[in-house]
Amino acid sequence: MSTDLDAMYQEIILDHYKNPLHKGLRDPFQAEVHHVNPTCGDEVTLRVQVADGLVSDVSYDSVGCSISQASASVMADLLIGKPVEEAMAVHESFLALMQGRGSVEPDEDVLEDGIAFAGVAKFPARVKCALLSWMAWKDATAQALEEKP
Amino acid sequence: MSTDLDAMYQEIILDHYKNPLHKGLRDPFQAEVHHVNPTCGDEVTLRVQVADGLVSDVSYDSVGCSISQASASVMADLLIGKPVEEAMAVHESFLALMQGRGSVEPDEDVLEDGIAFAGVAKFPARVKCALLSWMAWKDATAQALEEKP
Amino acid sequence: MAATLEGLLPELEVIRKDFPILARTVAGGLPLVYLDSANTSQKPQVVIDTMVDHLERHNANVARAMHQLGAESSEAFESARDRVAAFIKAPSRDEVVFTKNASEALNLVANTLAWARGPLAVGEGDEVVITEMEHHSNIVPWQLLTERTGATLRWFGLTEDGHLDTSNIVDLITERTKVVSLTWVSNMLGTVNPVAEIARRAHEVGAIVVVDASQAVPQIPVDVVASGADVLVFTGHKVVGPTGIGVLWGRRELLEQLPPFLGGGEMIETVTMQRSTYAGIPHRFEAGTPPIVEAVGLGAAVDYLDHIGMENIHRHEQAITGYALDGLATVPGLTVLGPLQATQRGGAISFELDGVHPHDVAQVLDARGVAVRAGHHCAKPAHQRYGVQSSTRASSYLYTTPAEIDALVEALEYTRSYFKVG
Amino acid sequence: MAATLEGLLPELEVIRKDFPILARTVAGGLPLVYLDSANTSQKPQVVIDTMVDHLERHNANVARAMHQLGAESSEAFESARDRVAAFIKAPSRDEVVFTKNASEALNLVANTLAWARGPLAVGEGDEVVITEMEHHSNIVPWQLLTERTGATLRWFGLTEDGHLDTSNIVDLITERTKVVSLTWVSNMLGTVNPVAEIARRAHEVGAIVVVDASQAVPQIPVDVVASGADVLVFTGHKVVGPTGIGVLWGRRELLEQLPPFLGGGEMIETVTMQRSTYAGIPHRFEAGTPPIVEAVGLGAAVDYLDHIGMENIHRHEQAITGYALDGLATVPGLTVLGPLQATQRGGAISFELDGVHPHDVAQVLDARGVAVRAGHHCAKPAHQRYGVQSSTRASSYLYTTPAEIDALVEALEYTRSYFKVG
Ligand SMILES: Cc1ncc(COP(=O)(O)O)c(C=O)c1O
Ligand SMILES: Cc1ncc(COP(=O)(O)O)c(C=O)c1O
Repeated sequence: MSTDLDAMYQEIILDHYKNPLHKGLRDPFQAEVHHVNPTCGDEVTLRVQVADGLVSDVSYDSVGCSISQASASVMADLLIGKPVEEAMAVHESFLALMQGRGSVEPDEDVLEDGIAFAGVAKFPARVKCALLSWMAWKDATAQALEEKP
Repeated sequence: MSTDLDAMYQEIILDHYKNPLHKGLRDPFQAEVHHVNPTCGDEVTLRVQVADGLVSDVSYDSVGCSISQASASVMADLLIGKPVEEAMAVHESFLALMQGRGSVEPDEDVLEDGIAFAGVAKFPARVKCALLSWMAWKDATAQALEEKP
Repeated sequence: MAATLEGLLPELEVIRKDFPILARTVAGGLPLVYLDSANTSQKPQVVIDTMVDHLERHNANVARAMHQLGAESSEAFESARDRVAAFIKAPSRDEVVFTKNASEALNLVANTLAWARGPLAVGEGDEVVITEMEHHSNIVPWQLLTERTGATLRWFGLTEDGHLDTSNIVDLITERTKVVSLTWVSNMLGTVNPVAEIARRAHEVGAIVVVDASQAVPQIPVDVVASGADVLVFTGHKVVGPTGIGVLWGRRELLEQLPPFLGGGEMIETVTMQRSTYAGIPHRFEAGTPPIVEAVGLGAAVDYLDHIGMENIHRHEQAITGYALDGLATVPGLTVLGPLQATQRGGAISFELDGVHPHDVAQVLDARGVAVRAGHHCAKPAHQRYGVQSSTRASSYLYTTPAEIDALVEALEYTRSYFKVG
Repeated sequence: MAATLEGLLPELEVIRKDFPILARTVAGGLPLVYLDSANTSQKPQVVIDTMVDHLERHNANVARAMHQLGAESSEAFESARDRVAAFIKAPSRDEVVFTKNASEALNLVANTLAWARGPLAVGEGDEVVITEMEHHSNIVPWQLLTERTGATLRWFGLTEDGHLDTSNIVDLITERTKVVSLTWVSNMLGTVNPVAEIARRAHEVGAIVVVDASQAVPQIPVDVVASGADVLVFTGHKVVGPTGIGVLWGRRELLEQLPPFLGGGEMIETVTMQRSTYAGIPHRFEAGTPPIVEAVGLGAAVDYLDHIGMENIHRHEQAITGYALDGLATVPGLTVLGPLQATQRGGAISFELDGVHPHDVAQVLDARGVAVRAGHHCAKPAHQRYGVQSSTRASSYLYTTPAEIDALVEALEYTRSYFKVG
């Protein structure tokens, strides 16, 4: 019983939850989006700045459960400073992990702390929590790129 | 198998079906109504004339199955010439017979040929056929009485 | 003769064993001959068992529940959507909306168009085109829409031999046309309509094409994109699934432009007392607790049909329909309404029998164990078109045998003798 | 202590045996502790068996079918209406309309009022009054109605202790008010509202009173006339019935004045291409094939509840709720939302646990076999009112035991230690 639970609530996740990185909205930004998880009401406001083909900043403000908070923290830390294309690939990789129902082997080289979410993939109801900020990031980045080609 | 069928299609009913009484719209009339059985489309247009507290005339035009046609014929023949109050009592009695699911013993003194419909009461889908013209008569009579108190 | 009929499902007797009700006797001991499948189909054991298993072991509300039962139930519900999407070859599962029946699905379209703003809005001067052979469920919603918005309702007439009269298509479907809604297969005449051809004309003038596939999906392999439809609807209980569930498929771009239909739980993104925003498709159109166990049953139903194969079912229907048309032609005084070639029609055959009202036909047939429908089959205008007040309809499905058609024909002969006609 | 709790259903262990799912284990072998009944209730064997019997032996479409199966199916369907009418003490069976769920029933009222003409019409200058504790399904339909007709939506606020603030009732319900729609029992706060008192004021000014009894009918003996409602709705799946069916009861004079909702088969009197006329109540509001097997299941469900007795069920709920409130009070850092006396509330208890998000609470509880709901429970505005983003909700029903409440409390303690709070 506690094995699945412990697989979900990895130390890494609880650490990011208690001490989230990059939390708090920052300037400058090219796009800001607001995403909501309709079933539970978890929310994130997220800003993205893109410069010279790099994700130069990601900042956010959010309310939500440990999984959604930790996921935002891990994501921001992972993507800031990456070339947009590479960040998109990381996004894809995280998406594949979360939608894999526990059958996808995470690649630590790509996802770093993100591999801690592998245990969440077994709980369909929580997958949305883990993806909330990632989806917001993708949306905001798309907007930022439209703004500034 | 044929017992129930024969109980429904009594000779009397088939006779009235082939040779309906009082069919064809007549003048004078105080009220005319048009009733439809929504499930099958059977229709009746029915006229009522009330004079001196008597149902002085009932005439009708109708399309429909043997049961609905025979029932209109039996009804018109039974009610024409009766005091309105007595006709209403006959109506009540026929209604009770048809809604009794086969458990009501018909009173031949009141219903005359109408007792032939006792077998129909066992077929809920056909009860509406048998009642179509009776309901139209009640409606028309109520209108006629309003017209002419 | 019957035994050698070409196109019959090979393991028909085995298939029949899947349907518990077919073992019933009626009318005091006679075997049931169920020829009312266009009204509702019977259910195979696997559909019933799947529903029971869900209720006994996995029942919980969906989407909202985080616990194990909730996860199981959501998984079962959403995977039913996947299966239905695959069954009708929908490009995306999100384009599959669960409704309570086909009627609600048609009303969903008509209602949301009534409130739509922008290019989809239907108003004065606009026209909606239907046909004279529609089921009431594809007439009344459009009457309500056009009455309420001041638009005009127009329709294709019918030819003497039961086809759509498309000779005036260019006058009927014009720049003013906003919606063309038509049945793929008529539930009364059996006619199979040239949906793709009509859709082509409709799309030329920028109209939306709504296809009522209630009688098509049970019988024909359906590819929603190939059909030409923008929206296509059908109903669970006619495809060996339960009542209480229907399906609306719609092209994503169209569905995404439609305003909400019913408001409530599950269809929202966020709610404040002042205003709400709405979820994406398909959930935007699924207010409240959806038909969960019904979706699960429908998933099992389409799996069952897929397992037998829709091509095979279609061939079986054609064989039985041809056999029935031949059999009915031998009954004196019997006139079939609609096309007389099996290849031009679906498996519902409506007919008149001289001198006997359809109610009385159905009653006598019922006393012989043969279940058919009598009345206007929710297609009053089509009956009126042919000057017929009501008709008797025999309709087959994948479990129907030639012997059952023989029983029908025999019972019709008996009916004639019972009512002493001819 | 638990064993001697006053008001518990006497044969609780026997009753639990009626519900097959309660024998399930979850989370790798733990007994299921199902405390999510306000979301959806579990189903007794008799409901499942009745549905199976219908599908295996009596399945046919209703109203339209003349044959024996059709008669059996219609009889089963319409007698479910009789039983539901008796269960809520409706003056007439014709006042009971089957919908697909409570949400549709509420939308039916709001939609038909949008199209109503004459005294019922809702338009500019008119007001609709709801409350801040409504389920989204009793908010969004009225937002859509008022937005679309130019009317104004107003609402009762809530007091600090979770009650309706009726202090401004005279300012809120005025001559401009056309509709007052409110929940009888809140699905989030548990609050039982003074429906009759509010109805009195509403009727003084000629407004219609719509009561969302989705959480009341499962728990309280209901007499629709005594309630003061003009329309009262509930949903099948919360009263041990299946999904796919809801109930709208309405006063005959009101229902008869409402225009049609959805158009289609069964709701018509006659149809021509030019225009249609509509059937009387209840059929006018039941377009298309109704939820037949679902109605049959609902009939069995209300029979089951009647057999146990709604008074007894209510007493049981009150006893369990009181016991749960006491138990939850022992958990450090736990705050219950809504009234703290069992007598003032229903059996749904939402709460916060300091330092642990509701999702995480529910997740840990689930790992202990305890099924609760976490989120906004489709009552975002009520959460917002109390500055709470989301909450955890435990909800009991007639099969809930004190031992299950003990398991909840214990699992909450475990949650605190798991997340190292306090
Ligand atoms: C108070 C209340 N109203 C309405 C509803 C909606 O019921 P349904 O989802 O069955 O339409 C619910 C349940 O979800 C409820 O608790
Ligand atoms: C062609 C057609 N359209 C629509 C319907 C309506 O389906 P439902 O009654 O399930 O809504 C039917 C069946 O009754 C039908 O045959």
